[in-house]
Amino acid sequence: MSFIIDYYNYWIVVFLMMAGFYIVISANNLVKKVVGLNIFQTSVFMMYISIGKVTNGSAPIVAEGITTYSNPLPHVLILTAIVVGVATTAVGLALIVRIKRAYGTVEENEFKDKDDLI
Amino acid sequence: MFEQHLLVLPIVLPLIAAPICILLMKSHLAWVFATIISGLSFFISVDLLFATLEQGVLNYAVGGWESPWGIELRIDAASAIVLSVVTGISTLVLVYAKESIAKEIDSSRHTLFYSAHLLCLTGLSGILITGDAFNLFVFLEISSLSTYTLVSLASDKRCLTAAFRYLVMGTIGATFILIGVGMMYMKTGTLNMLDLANRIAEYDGNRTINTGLAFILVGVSIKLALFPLHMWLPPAYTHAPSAVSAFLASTATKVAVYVMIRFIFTIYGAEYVFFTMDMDIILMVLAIVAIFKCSFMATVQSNIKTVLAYSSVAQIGYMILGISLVSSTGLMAGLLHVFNHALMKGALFMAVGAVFYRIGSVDIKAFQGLGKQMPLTMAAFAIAGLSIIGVPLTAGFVSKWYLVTAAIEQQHWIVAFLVLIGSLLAVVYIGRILEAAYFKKPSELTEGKTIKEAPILMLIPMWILVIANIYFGIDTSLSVTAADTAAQWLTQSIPEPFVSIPSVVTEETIK
Amino acid sequence: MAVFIDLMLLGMLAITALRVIFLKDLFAVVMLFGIYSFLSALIFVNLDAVDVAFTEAAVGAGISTVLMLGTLALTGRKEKTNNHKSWLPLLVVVATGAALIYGTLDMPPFGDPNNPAQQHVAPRYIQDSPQEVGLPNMVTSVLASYRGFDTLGETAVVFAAAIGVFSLLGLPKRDRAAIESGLKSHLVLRVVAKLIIPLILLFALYVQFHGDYGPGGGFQAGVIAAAAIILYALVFGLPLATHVLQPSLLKVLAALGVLIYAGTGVVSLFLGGNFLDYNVLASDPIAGQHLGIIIIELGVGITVFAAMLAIFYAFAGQAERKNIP
Amino acid sequence: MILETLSIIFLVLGAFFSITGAIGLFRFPDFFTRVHAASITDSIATLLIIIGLILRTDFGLIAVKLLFILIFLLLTSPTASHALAKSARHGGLLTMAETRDDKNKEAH
Repeated sequence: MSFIIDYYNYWIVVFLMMAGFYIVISANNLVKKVVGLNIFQTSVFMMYISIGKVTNGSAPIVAEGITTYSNPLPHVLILTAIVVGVATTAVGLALIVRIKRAYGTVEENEFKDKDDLI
Repeated sequence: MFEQHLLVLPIVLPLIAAPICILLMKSHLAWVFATIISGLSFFISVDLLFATLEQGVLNYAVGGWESPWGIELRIDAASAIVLSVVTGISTLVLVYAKESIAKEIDSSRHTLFYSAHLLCLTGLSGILITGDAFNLFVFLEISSLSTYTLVSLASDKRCLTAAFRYLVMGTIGATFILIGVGMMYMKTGTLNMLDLANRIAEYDGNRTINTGLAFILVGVSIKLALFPLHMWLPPAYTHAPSAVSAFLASTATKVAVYVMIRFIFTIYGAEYVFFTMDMDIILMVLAIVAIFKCSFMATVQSNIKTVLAYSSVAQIGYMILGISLVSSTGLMAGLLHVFNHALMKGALFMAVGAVFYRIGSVDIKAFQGLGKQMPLTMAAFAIAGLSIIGVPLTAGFVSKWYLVTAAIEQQHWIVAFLVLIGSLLAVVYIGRILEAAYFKKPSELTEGKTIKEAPILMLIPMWILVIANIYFGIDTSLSVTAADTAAQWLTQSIPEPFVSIPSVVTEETIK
Repeated sequence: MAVFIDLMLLGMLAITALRVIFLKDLFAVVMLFGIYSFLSALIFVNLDAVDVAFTEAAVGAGISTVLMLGTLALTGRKEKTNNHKSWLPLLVVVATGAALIYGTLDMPPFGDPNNPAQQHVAPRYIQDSPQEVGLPNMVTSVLASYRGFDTLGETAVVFAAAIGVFSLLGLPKRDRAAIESGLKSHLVLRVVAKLIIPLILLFALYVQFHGDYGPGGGFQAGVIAAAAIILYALVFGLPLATHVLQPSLLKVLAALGVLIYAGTGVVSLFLGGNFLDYNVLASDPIAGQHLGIIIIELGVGITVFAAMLAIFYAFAGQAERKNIP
Repeated sequence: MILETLSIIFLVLGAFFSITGAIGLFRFPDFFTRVHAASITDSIATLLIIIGLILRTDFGLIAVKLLFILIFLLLTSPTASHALAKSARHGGLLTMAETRDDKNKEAH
């Protein structure tokens, strides 16, 4: 039982990661791929934040009467990673807009066929 | 007064220059500025290379916070070699880029090109210099993000799909690395590479550490296009602008190889990765398959840039093969090939770019009869091509020689044989192009037209690389010493009997 | 109780993620992603990561969703059904997931204060940073000072994304003739927007300068300020917004923010410290740290604001061009 | 103690309205009735919950912050519902009664 309480968080997060990962590699529509990428990354962020959690801890901002703080380092790392994620999303979506204009479709198998024709 | 700060400059100089490039507005101003900054970084890198050869490791505490609390920059011979390659090639490519991108990229985007190029340089230098695992991820993303932009700048619409595929694969790779770093942090509580190495050594066969290693290796393998995760590379290199292909082919994957070396040898320790986890066998098999499969793919393509791209994947196979031999000679051969391959692939892609500049096509048909019409360009292509094959007196020969030596040292006779066979495939795909250029009549693409030699600004960097190919093929003292120092330094962690040169060590004694 | 809430939220996340896999309506997929992002922000709050939650809510549920919707407006909202389903992706995912689960088996227990992650580097940040750096918010101390180099890289990433989007989509031109567009018929919307946009900007300034004491900082402030202008552009039309804040100005601002940040590092070099060593910026180290952090947070805020807004302009400009026949 | 009880009453009421709103969102037949249900969650439920929370603070800075949130929500959420409904109307969506009338006309 304690085994489950120790790890349930990580297991669900792994499931979420894999759901996102599946969307990325299976989706044919590019927008959906980008959504999947975001879900994948957000779930990885959850794993990091779980690492930093201390039971009965509090947010790492100095306050009176609080002695246990959660670990601020994963928070910092993930702040950076979130920014990196949105930057990637923006470039990816801009590429999709251009692909739509050039090929008239955002379905991967359709423009693959068109690529082969050239 | 900046001597102690030299370490941070190859990252900060291009980082500051990139936004200034945007503010400069004028294309040629941005060009001059970017080239000067890149050249400056190159001189600093060479200076650092000599410093590391003399003093071993240099480190620097960013923000004045000592490690592991702050971010530490560390450079040893291995990173200094790759750093010199990256900054050097970047400078040459920038010189080359002026004429090349004038033809291939819309003029309103020139400043953006230079800015993205400098950001990419920032990222690559950052990866090489940093001594912090998470910081490495951040710089990896700077370089990747600017790379996607650079690839998508070409006028051919297929560059867009290539860039998108690259983006998806690259982000998956980066996220895998992020997962791996997270798992290491979870067990050790630190992100500094040396500190990680010390603390990981305490765990033996821990499942979380093992998984972390696996995820990092897969993530880095995507970034370095190790077979079978290389599918993003051929389209990206084929459809990117010529200057970008030349830059990426000779730097981006090399830096990824460096990251793999860093994680295997410095952080996890060769003993753990190779003897506990048996990664050497997996890497060796993948490397050999990559050499054969992709060399073969290169022989059947008609687009010359695709040929070179597949050839790149095959050459990466040689580098990984060097790593997987688990000896200081093998690692040295791998590092040497990183250095030499950058010289040859840079020259080859520049030559192809020059052909595209004059003819507007990179199909093998466009090359027919070019030996007479563009003699200097084709001569450069021929010499660099011979170097890829591994003909004596070229740089390519030196690294293959050491690779074969290393394989024989470890009693891997078959591997040594396969390396030689692999070179024969290179003869086929380079030979095809040379045959077209020198022995065939001009095709309908070029027939009856007078084709001028490439502009001088494109020829100079191309020939500098070609001469470097010959120079480092004859006088190997600098490159071999550097690679050897780096390899000795990195393989310290391998137990003594396996590092030294004796050829009596067999597979059985290792186990 | 915390465990219960945690489980509840994780369950909702799982349902959302599964729904995204099977839905074909991309509009719904994107909205579900916004929900996913928001739920994960709640999880972050529950796990004490308030700064991260703030950012995730502003970025994931805010900017990312807006950009995705903008893309959908240009590419269509229906996913085509794909007949040939292959088993390979599922196989890869199951293998990867199995590897991860295998990895969790030796993980330190969730929430245990004796975990290695809580032992080695972190205690210094928690115990000493209020004295060494002088800020109550440890996340800001670590972000801006101990790991300031990461944050410089993060700013560069945002700048790189802006360059990427500029080069792919270009920026909309200022167009005086089209100024009278926007949601003209929505009187209520226009009045309320006029009321709250200044409030949002004020809040952005608060987040910017209060980041040392509470959750927030340059990045969140930049995103919120950009959101205010995005709202303005949505309600009053892109041409009017570009008239107020010109795209070329944003380009300059985005570059300027990076220069402010990196410049602070260079100044500290000239004053005799290491790169980004704020101690040398003032005679008193704590005052120097404080000054340095305020300046670099400003740099981050400016770049993020300008880059996010410019990226939105680029997408909106495309949509506008599509609507004009 | 009284404050505590009051706060609980407000919170429970707020939760009740949230749930009714959510049920309504699923059960109501057409767009406009659904918007109506959703806007109940937006306005009255949040209002009650925030009041309930304010009663639990010591009426210091946190209470002021909650008050700000309340004012902000009272400005934005009705506007959002209004804009949503109005756009639907502009887009040509009919209420249930109107659709019925249309059908009747066609039938005759």
